[in-house]
Amino acid sequence: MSIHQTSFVLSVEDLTVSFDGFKAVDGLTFYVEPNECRVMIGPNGAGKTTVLDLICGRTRATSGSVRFKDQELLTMREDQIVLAGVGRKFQTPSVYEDLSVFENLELSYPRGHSVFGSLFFRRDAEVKARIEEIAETIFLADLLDEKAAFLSHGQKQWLEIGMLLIQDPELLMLDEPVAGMSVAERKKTAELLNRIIDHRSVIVIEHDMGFVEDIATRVTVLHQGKTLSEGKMDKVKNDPKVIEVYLGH
Amino acid sequence: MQSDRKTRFLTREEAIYFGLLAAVIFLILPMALDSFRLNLFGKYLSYAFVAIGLVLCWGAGGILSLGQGVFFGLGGYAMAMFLKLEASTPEATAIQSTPGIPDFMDWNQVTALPWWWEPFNSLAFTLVAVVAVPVAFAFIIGVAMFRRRVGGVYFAIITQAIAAILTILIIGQQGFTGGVNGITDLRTLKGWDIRSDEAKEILYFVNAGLLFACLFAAQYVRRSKLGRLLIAMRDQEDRVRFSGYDVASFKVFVFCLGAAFAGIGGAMFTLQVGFMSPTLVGIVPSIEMVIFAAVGGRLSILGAVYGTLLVNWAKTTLSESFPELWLLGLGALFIAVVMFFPNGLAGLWSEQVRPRLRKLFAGRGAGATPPAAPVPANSASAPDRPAAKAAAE
Amino acid sequence: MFAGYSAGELTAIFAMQGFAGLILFSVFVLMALGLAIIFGQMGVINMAHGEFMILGAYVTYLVSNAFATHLPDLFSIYFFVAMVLAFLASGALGMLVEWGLIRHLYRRPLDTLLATWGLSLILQQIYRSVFGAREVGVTIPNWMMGSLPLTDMIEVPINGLFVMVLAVGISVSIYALMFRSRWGQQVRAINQNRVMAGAVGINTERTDRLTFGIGCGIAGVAGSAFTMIGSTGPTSGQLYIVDTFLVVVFGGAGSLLGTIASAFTISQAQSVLEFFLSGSMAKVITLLVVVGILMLRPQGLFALKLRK
Amino acid sequence: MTDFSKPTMPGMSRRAVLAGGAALTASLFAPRGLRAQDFPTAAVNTTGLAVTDSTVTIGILHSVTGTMAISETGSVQAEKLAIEQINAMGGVLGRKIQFIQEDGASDWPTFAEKARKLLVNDKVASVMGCWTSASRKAVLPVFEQHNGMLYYPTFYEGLEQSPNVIYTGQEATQQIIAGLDWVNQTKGAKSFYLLGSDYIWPRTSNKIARKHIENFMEGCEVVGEEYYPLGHTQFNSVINKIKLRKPDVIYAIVVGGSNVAFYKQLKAAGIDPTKESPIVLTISVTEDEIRGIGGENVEGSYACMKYFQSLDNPNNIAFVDAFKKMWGADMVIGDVTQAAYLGPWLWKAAVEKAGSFDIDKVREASPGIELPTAPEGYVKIHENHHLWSKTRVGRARADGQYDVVFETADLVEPDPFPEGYQ
Repeated sequence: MSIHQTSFVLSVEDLTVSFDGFKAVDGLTFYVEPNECRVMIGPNGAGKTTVLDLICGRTRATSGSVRFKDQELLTMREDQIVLAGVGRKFQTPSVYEDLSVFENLELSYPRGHSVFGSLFFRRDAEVKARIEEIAETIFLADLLDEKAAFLSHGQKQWLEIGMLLIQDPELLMLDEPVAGMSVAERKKTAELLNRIIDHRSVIVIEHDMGFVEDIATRVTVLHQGKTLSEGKMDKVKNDPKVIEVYLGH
Repeated sequence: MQSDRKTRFLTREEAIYFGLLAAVIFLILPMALDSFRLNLFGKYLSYAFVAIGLVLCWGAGGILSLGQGVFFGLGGYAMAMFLKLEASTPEATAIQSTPGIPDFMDWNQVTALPWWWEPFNSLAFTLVAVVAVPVAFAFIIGVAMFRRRVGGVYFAIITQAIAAILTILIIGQQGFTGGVNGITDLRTLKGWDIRSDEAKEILYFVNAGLLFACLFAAQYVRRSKLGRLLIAMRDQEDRVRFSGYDVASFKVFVFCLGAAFAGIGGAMFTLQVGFMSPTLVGIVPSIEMVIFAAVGGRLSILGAVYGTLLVNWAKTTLSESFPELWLLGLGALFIAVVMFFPNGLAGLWSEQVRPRLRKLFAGRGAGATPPAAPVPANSASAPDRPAAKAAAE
Repeated sequence: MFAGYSAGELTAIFAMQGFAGLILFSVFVLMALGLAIIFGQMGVINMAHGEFMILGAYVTYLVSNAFATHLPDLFSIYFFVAMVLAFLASGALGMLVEWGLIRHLYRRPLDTLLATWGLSLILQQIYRSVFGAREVGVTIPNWMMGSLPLTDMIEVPINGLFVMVLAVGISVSIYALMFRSRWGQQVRAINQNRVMAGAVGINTERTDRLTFGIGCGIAGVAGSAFTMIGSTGPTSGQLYIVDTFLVVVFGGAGSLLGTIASAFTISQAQSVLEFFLSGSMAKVITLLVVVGILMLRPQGLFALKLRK
Repeated sequence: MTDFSKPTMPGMSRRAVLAGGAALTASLFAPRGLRAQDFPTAAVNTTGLAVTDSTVTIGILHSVTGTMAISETGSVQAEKLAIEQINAMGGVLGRKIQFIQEDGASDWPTFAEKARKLLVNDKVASVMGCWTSASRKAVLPVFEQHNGMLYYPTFYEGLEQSPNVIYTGQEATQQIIAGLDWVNQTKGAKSFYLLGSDYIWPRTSNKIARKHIENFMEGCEVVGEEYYPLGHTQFNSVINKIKLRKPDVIYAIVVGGSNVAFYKQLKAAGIDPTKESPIVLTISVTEDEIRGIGGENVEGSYACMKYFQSLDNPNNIAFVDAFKKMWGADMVIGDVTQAAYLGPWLWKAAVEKAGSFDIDKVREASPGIELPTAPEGYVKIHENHHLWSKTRVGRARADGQYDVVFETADLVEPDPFPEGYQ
């Protein structure tokens, strides 16, 4: 690779994590450019989710480096990583079921994140306007006062995406955003994702190849914690190694 | 539900509930009870401080502490130390070998007041310490545990062990703490005899006033974004973390707040009962305080007050007439609440009673009736019948 | 403190002190094993553990009385019968409790904690009503109460030996059950993935009940054994509860080996401290150190690092 | 309830005085005692206590539940027996004693609360109650504030003397000193290992014991002093320490469940009290405790008490018979149980001496009250509200009873604030 380091949003170098001797991620290196949509694919157990966990601080790496805009993420706490501009969506929709859609979005609004900041946080016009704007984007404008528990599975996924959007992260990481959705919802979600990945970098884990082709700038194929292949979708699709371990069956 | 989505401090319904509780505590109980019973209820209400703290920590935040007695005790001991020093004037303790120090020190051959007792000669310092000492202690425990993400059952057991340690320490260091007897025979507060009936009545109202101050503080916290964060954390801790919140510091805060409430409760207990002893610190009272909150409804701060009153009143009544039944009753209450009424009295109210009342008055009221929340996270409780009956006695 | 003693005396004392530590270790293992199984494998906090132990102790008391009246010739061996019956009684009660109470609360560990505390209050009151508020004196066969003189100075208490042998025996049986029996396999499977275990045909309900029963049964045996060294009264179970929980938590949930290692660590620390300090301070320091370490290493000594 | 509003009849006060005088001269145990009509209620009860023309109400305040229920049950039983016997003899000033029993639930605030209830709501004429020092300390301010009278049965650490308490048990010096002298003089014991549960009574008692050993017993020394938390069950380490120090006497003040563990482990470790090497001397094991420990484990150890069930005197034989008849043949009676039995009798004697139920008059009448019928023998109330009584040493038998091996020739004077022992 010959691109200047500074132009990357995210540089993952030689990232390794081992669980009692088992290396789930093994010397992984990759770089994400601004506005790139990077899709990670690979068979189950390839370490895709673990990579996201390592980047966002959920799992501690054994060795290596993850740099986000010249900040080393591996030594930071999760919340610090988030505030630095890295957003993460989980595989299963995780929203606050006891709170309303509005409140769910509000909690993600990037202000009043300290203890006392949140204690004296005021729900002013600016906050409301922003929340309503986001709700519009994620098709939930009519459901703002509904408890999140009463949303459909797809709506919960959208809500979680909305909670990320309101943070306005520079790097967005999505773990199987269309899993478990109906065909109609899937289409709507693809549309949504296409819209929101516009001016930011995104890492997506996805199995649905049609969906991947829709959105991917570049694709990384993981196998047993290592990069098996990387590049444009067309190139990866025709890589014989990839066909053997993943696409072939 | 308001379409303008204003964060109101109290909804109209909640204002009614607060008003009802205020009526019970400030009017009905004092009018219906003689001085002795009123003092008893004052004692119960001092436990209610702890229960409110538990609602915030456990019900809202999902942090179950089995060591709240520690903070109750620290607040109570701070107050007791001040009162004891006031009662231990050189004149009053002239028969001791070292006059001017508390009697239990003299019995244990302590010949000078330990340095850490000295500041408790000052009422101002004591009042600060009543809150600050439990909070500082909670802060240390909280930071150590929550930073390391100790939670759930582990947190419960460790706090329980801390209660055990503190009890053994207090009992073992009797020269400085009064040991198993506690700090007893407290008489006056700045010359004002706290043992007289009038004093006890005044203390009851002071206690009730402070309780409402704490209730309002708790209500403010619940209404604030922090309150919603607590609920969010309880259900989806990781999501909160990945929304950019330092989860540990929020838990530390609410744990410290609970400790502060407990400390105030402890101090009021000391003032009203006239002594403090390690039996209020240990494992058993700590767990009993959890059951107060559970009976009232672990999600409702007002419910916690009713729960505390109800359980204690039942304890006093049952143990007066059927001492053998009391433990069985308390045990069964634990099990019943956990198994059948996890949301306690407040849950019964908002899930059973209120919807029926609404139905009863539907048609007359304006507008559609919103569905009752399955979890009364934001609802308060109304007076339960047994407590009202207690008041009527 | 050792000035003026001969080398022989000191050796003898240290040997006996080492032995005292081992006895304490065995006591802790017996207390904690049942709880470790229930907590580690099922995630249930059983606050009534001490009361299950005391049930075993009361069974022992009843059996000793029965032998004394009806089979005085066999009195010297009644203890073995008592232990088996204690296991069965506590185990049966455990299964009943699992059926009536615990199985409704599997998803709410903190609530099981409260419910079992309630259960412990009820059991205490039942013991009080049935056996009286006072402690009962359990007569131990004479051969179990003396000591074995190893040398002139070193004496080994027989009841201590008995507790040790029992602790080893039960640990080995549990190990065998967990890793060699079908039940153990099922328990481990359920522990790892309840839904999957159910899907592949494991009767999770029955296995849970059995697990809880076995855990309580072991508590019963421990209680039976403790009649040799402690008291048997309605509230005696409370004396053990904090120690027991700390041993289990300190060892790391889910690891039986961790429980044993933690019992060893805590018992040795306490035993040594008790020898050099006063008893109360020894206890406080031991507990403080355990809590301190737990704050630094909340997962306990021997928890595995797992992929989330 | 008592009708307190009954108008006072003219001439009442003179009659009352006469009646009081009559009571003074009456023998304490006059059969079918005094007649109520000789003591009009308005005269014998000027402070609104729960006294009617035919009854007087007193309180019983002990723990029926909780950890202390183990110890306090015997006291409740003894007090009820005494009340029944007094009623059978015609009551107090011709009035039957009724009692209100409250449960302290082993919880000191509850004790204070119940004491207040008994005094303020029930207006009881006296209270038989408390066991632990902590419970007494908790109720003491209540009794002093509301001017009640408490009969406290337990041997305790002393350092207290309240006008509102009659201490029917021994204070520490009464229990300790004679026993130490005895073991020194008859057994030649020179070195002592002091051991106790960690709270005020064992600590204060051991302090007195240490002062006595070091200052008043020639050539004697304390070779160790240890305390264990209440409820501690592992004593092997301290037993090893004892073996290392080789004291002549293990002076043990271990209580509750710890007691059971201690004696069982002591015996198992090869220290058999019957061998008297070392001698085990205790002030915390009565016949009650032995039931839990098991006679075979305690056999041979010595206890210092004022009362043993095996005391051979007519009073005691009658008392033991009556107690077993009322509560069952398998009952045992310990030192505190007997002291609790004294409570109602001492109160009755004081009331009849005063000719009034008024607390102040009862208090005034109390010093000097003698009870020749006490199971422990003759006792007398001292000016300081404690009892003159004898100190006895018993040697435990396998059947759970004590053989009395020593008793002081005279009554020992109670001295709650002993000079030279502070």
